[in-house]
Amino acid sequence: MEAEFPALVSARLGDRVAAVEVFPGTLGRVRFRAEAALDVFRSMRDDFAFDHLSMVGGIDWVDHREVFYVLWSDARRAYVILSTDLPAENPHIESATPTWPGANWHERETWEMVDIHFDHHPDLRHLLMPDGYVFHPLLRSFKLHEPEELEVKTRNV
Amino acid sequence: MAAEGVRKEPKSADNPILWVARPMATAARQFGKSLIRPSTIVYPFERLEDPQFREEVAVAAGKPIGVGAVWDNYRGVHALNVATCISCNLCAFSCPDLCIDMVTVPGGDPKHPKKCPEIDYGKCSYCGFCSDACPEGCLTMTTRYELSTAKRSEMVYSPAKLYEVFQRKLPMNPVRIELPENEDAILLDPPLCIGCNACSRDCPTQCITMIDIPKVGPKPGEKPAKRIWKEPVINDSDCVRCGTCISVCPKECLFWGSRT
Amino acid sequence: MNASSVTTASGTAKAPGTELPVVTQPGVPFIEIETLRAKEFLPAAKEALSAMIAERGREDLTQPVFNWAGRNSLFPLHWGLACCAIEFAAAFGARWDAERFGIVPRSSPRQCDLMIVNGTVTWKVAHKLIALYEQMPEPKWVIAMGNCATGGGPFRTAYSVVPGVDKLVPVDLYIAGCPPRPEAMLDGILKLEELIRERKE
Amino acid sequence: MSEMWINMGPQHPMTHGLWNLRVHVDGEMVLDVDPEMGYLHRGIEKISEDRHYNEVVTLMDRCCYVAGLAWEHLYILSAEQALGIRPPERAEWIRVMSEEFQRLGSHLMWYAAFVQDIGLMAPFLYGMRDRDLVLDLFQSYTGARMTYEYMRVGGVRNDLPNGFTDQSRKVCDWLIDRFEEYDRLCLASAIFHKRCDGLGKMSRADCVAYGVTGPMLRSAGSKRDLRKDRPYSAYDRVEFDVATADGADVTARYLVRMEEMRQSVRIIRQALDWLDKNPGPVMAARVPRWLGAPYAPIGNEGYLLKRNYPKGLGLSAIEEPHGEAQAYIVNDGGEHPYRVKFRSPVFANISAAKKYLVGYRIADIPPIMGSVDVCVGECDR
Amino acid sequence: MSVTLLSVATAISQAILGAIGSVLPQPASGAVTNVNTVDGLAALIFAAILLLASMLNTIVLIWWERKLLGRFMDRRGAMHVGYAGLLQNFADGIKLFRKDTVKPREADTLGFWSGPTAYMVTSLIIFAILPVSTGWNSGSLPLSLLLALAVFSFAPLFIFVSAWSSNNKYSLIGGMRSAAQMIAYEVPILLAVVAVVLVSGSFDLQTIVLEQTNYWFWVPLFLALVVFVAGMLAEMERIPFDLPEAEAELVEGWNTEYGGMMFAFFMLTDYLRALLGSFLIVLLFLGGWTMPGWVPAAATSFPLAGIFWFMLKVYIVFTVFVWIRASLPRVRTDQLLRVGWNRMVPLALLSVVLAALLVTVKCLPVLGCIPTLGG
Repeated sequence: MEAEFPALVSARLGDRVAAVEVFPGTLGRVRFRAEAALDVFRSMRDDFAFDHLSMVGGIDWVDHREVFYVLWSDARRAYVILSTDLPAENPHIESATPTWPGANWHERETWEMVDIHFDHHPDLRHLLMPDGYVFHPLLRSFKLHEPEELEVKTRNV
Repeated sequence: MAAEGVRKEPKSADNPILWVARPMATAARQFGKSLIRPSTIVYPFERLEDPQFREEVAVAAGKPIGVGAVWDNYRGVHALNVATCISCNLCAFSCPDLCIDMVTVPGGDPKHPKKCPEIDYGKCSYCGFCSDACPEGCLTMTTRYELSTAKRSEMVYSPAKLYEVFQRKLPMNPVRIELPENEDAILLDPPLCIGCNACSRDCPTQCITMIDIPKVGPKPGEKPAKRIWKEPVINDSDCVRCGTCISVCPKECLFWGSRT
Repeated sequence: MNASSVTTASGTAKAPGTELPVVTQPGVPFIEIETLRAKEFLPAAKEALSAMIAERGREDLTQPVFNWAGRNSLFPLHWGLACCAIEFAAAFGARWDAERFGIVPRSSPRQCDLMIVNGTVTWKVAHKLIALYEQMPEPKWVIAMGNCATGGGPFRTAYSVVPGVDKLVPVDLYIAGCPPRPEAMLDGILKLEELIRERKE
Repeated sequence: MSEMWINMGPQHPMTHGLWNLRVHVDGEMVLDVDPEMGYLHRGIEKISEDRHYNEVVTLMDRCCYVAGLAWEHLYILSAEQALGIRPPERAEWIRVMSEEFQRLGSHLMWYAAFVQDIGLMAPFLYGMRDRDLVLDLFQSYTGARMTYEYMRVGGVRNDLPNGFTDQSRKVCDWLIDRFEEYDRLCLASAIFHKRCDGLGKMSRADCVAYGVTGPMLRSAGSKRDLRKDRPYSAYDRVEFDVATADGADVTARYLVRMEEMRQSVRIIRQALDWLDKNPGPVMAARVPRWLGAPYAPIGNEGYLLKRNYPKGLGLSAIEEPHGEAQAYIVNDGGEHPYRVKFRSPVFANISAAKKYLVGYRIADIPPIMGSVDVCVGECDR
Repeated sequence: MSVTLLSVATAISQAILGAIGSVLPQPASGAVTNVNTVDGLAALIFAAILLLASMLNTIVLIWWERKLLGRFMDRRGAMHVGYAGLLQNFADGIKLFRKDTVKPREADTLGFWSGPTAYMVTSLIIFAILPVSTGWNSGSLPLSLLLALAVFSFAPLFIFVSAWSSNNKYSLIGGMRSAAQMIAYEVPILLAVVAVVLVSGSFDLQTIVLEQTNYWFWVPLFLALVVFVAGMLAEMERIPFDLPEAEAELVEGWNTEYGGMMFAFFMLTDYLRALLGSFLIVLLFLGGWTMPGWVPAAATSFPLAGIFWFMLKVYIVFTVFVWIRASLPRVRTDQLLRVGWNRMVPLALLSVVLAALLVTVKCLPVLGCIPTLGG
C-alpha cells in the first residue's frame, strides 16, 4: 500500500504535484504547487482519506518561504507531508480551514510567526503575541538580542 | 459503558443514603491511617535527604515505601575544587544559559592569572551540562537546594564561595556519565604555522610540545637560516579537547579533525 | 497625681490635708466628684500616654504583635504561571504541607498579602500582573520564585519574556532554582518571615 | 438576565495556568466561547534556533512542564532522524519506561486538578502525594524532579542506578491500589456523576475534524493511539490495551485516563523486566562533537565545511499524555537546527473549545476544562 | 445550689462592686452597692461572658476544622503557630484586622461597611437565646426557638446588602445566588422544626430539651433530622452546598470586594453559623445537655456537667460536617435549588405528618413509643 502511494497521488493530481519524495516514517512528502492548494487539500481529504490535519508550519528560507502540512489518515494509519514553496515578498496561499476546521489556530500562528497570509481564513488575527505586535519573530531577519545586552556583567569579583 | 480496555467501574448505589457512603468511608479510612503519622515531612526539622527516609518513610501513609537512592544523583548547587581546576573554559562553553563566567581567582602569580568559573544562580537552570563537560571532574553538583536571597547580586557565586560548598563535603553527584569515544582531535595545518608557541603556552593541560622542524636546508651558497622552525605536537591522550589552542592561534592553523 | 482621700468601708473620711474638695457636706453626688476629677485627670493622662508612645515609638507597643501576626498568616495569591507553579502546588501537597505555616492561597487579590510570581512573566501578562499587584491591600510582599521570575531564566533572550519581574513590581525576595524544590520555596518563605520580623515601619 | 462577556481571566483557579477564557453568557447558559492564549508564549522555537542540538533538551522540559520527559523523547526522536543517529536498544527501553512514568505523573497531576475543580478537596492531596513518589523515581535516575535534561541525541545521559527497578516495582504496586481508592472517591459518589455525566460532549467526527487527539478522542470511541498505530522506540515489543470509552463526556474521559494509568503500570513492569535482564551501553558509540553535552560544543565553521555533515529532515510523533504531539526539525548541516516546529495536543484541544463548551452552564466550565487537561506551557510554546 | 449563668454574673458583679464600695466614702459606697447597680453590672458581665464564650468557641472550631481536614487529607494542618497551631487563627484575625480596608470608589458606603458587620452581629445575638445547660441561658423565653430561627434567617438579607453595595456586577449575581440558596433551604428547616415542636409540645428550647430527658428525638424523627442537617449545610454554605467558595471560582464571589477586617467578619461568621447549626441540631434532636438513663450518675453530677456533655455533642456533630466536607464534591447551582424545592420540602412535609401521627397514636410500629407523652 505504501509503495504505490506516490504513483496514486501523481495519477490523481497530475500537474498540481511537482514531486512525491520519500520521507522515512511517513507515506511521503508531496510537493504541490501553491495555486492548486484547495484541490490538493480536498482530494487528500476525500480521495485519500486523510481526515485529520495535525500540523501546519512555515519555514523562512530567506529567498523563499515554505508551508508544510502534516496529515493523518485513520484508514491508512500513516502520515503524509504536503509542502509548497511561496515567494519571499507577500506570500499568499489558500487557507485549509474550510477543509479541516482544525487548521484554524495553526494558520493563525503560522501567519503570526512567519508572515504567510492565508486567504479566506475565518479570523486571521494574533494568537500568541499581543494584538498590536508588528514583527514576525520566526523570520531569519528577526534577530534575538544578545543575552549580554540585558544585564551589566559583574567582572572580577 | 464498558469498552474494550476499561474495566466495569463501581457504579454509585441507587438508594440516596449510599450515594455518599463509599466516598465518606474512603475518606474515613484515610483519616484513620494518617491520624498518628501523616505523610507530611515537617520540612525545617525533618528533611527528605535524611538517611532515616531512605528505607522507611511515611511517604505514603500506612505503607512506608522509602525514598531509596533518590539523592545520589541530585543536581543542586555546584561544588568547585579550585585546586584541581585547570581553567579550560569547557564548563563556560557547554552552559546553554551562558551563566558561567571565567573569573580570575585572587592569589597565584599575577603574570598568569588563574581563571575559575563563577556561576550566576539567577540564570543557571541546573542542567548539569557543565559538570558533565568538566574533564577533571572538579565541578560537581551537590544535594544543596536552598538558595533564596533578598538581594539579586548575592546569587552570583564566586569561585571562593563554590570552593566553600566543596569543603562542606555534601554528597556529590557520583554518577559519571558515559562519554562515547570520539575520534575528533586537533590537527595542524603545517604551512600556516609560524611556530609562535602561543598554543603550547596557553594549553591548560600542557599537552602541546614544540619540536624543531628541519626546514628545507639553505640552497648551496646561502647562509643557513638563523631561525629554527618549531611546530606544535599534540599529545592526544592528555588533550581534553578544550579548543583553547584553536582560539589562541594567531594564524588559525589548528582545526578539528580526525586522526583515523 | 496625689493620693486621693482614703475612706474606710465605714465611710468616715480620714483625709490628710489635701487641696481636693473633701466631701463633707452631705448630698454632694458621687458623680459630681468624679467629673471634677475627670476634668483634671484626663488631659494629664492623655498627654502622658501620648508622650510615652511617641518617645518609645509605636514599634515597641504594637508593631511586634502585628509583625508576628503578619508573619504567621501569609495568604499568597492562588495562581500559577509556568513550571514553578507545579512545584508551588506540590508544596501544598501532602508531603510538604505549606498550610502548616498558615499559608492559605486565596483566589482574589483583595484578600492576599503575598504575591509569589511562580513562572515566566511574558510582556502580554505584564500589565495584568501589575494590576493584580495594585489590587492587593498594604502591607504586601512579592517573592520572585524561580529563575524566570528572577532574571528571565533560560528564556531571557526571548522576544516575549520580561527579563526579571523586578522590572514590573518591587520584589522582596528571590528564590533561585529552575524550578526550586518545594522545600526551597518553603525556605524562601521562612526567610521572608525573618525579613518581616525586623520590619520597622 | 442580560447577556454579557465574562473574562475568566488569566488569573483564575479554574484555568490551571495562564490563559483567558472569554465567555459570552446569557444568565446561566454559555452562548459563545473565545479562548485567548499566548500569556505563556516564551518563543521556544526561536531560542532553539540559536542552541546546539542537545541544549534544546533543557527547553523541552520547560515547554510542557507536566510531561517533561515525553517532550524530550519527542524532540530527540525527531533530531535523531534529522541527524541520522541511532540510539542503542537499552536507551530505547529506558525512554519507553520514562515516557510511561511521565504519563503516570501527568495523569496524577490531571486527577489532582480535576477533582479540585469539582469541589473534592481531599483527593488533590492524595494525587500530589502519589505524584511525588513518581517524581522521586525520576530524581533517582535523572537527577531532578521536574526538569530532567536526561535524553541526548544518540541515547540517554546515564544508566539506571542499581536498586532502581525494585524501588519502581514497589511504587507501581502502591499506585495500583491507589487507583482503586480514587475510583471509590469519584465514581462511587452520586454527586460526582450528577456533576460530570453528559457534560462537554465531543463526538468522534468533531474530534477528528478539529484535530483533537488523545484521551478526548479515545473517550469518543475511537481506538487511535500512536503507540499502537505507529509504534516508535520499543513500543512494538510491549503489549498493552488502548483505553477507550464511548460516552464522549467528562466521565468517559475520567475512565479513559484512569485505565491509561493502569496500562502504563503494565508497560512499566514489562520494561523493568527487560532492563533487568539485558545490561548494555546507553549512549551511541560515535556522536559528533558539536551536539553539546556530553561534549562542550566548541565547533568552528571551518570544521563543519570540511566534514560536510548530511542535511536532513526529521518528523517524530509520540502519544504524549495530553494527546498526539509532533516535532518537525530541519537540519541544514550546521551546528544549530535551522527550524524546529512542535505540534502541541493541548493547542488543538483548546482550539475546539467552542464545540464542547457552548450550550452548557457556566458552572459546568470547570469540570469540562478539567477533563480537557490543559497544560498551557506546551500550548503556547 | 444549681450554678446558673445569672448567679455567676451576679456573684462577680457583687464582688466587684463590693470592692469598689469599700473604698468609696459612705454615701457613694451606698449608691454603689445597692441592688439595681449590682444587677445592671451583672447583666453587662452576663453579656460579656456570652460574647467571649461564643467568640472563643468559634476560633477553636476553626482550628478544630483545619486540623481534622488536614488529617482527612493525610497532612498535618496548622502546627507552627502556638502549640499545635492553636494561635494560628488569632494570627489570621490580627493580621486581617491590621490590613487597610479598601472600599471601591463607587461602592455605597453605608451598605459596604454595615453589611458584613450586621451579618456577624445577627449571628452573635442567637448565642444569647440558645440555652446551653439548665439555667445557662437568658431566662426562659417561651418562644426561644422561634426567635432563634427568625434571627438566623436575617443572613441572606445582609449578604444581599453587602453584595449589592460593593457595586460589582459579578458580586451582585453571586449575592443573589447565595440568597436564593439560603431562602430555598429555610422552608425545609422550618418544617423539620415544626415536626420537633409537634412532638415536644412547646417552642421553648428549655422544655424541648427536658422532653428528651430519656428519649432523644432523633430516633422517632430521623427523617426530620436528615432534612434539618441538609438544610443546615445549605444555610452554612458548606460543601456540598458550597456556593460562595464556588462562586469565587466561577464568576466573582460576593465577598471578593472585601479585604482586611470585613473579610475577617465573613470568615468568622461562616464558622459562627456552623456553630449555631450544630447547637440547634444538638438541642432539637440530640437531647441538649441531658444524657440517657444508662449513663452513671457520677458522669452527670459534677459541676457544669451539662455544659460539658452539650459541647461534646456539638463538636461531634461538627466533626460529621467536616467529614462531609472532606469527601463530597460540590453540587451545581441549579441542581442545588432543584433538590431544595423538589426533594427537601416534600420530605419535610412527610416528617411533619410522621410527627403528627406519633403524637396521636403515641406509639409507632417501627419507631417504638414515646413514654413521656403519656403524662
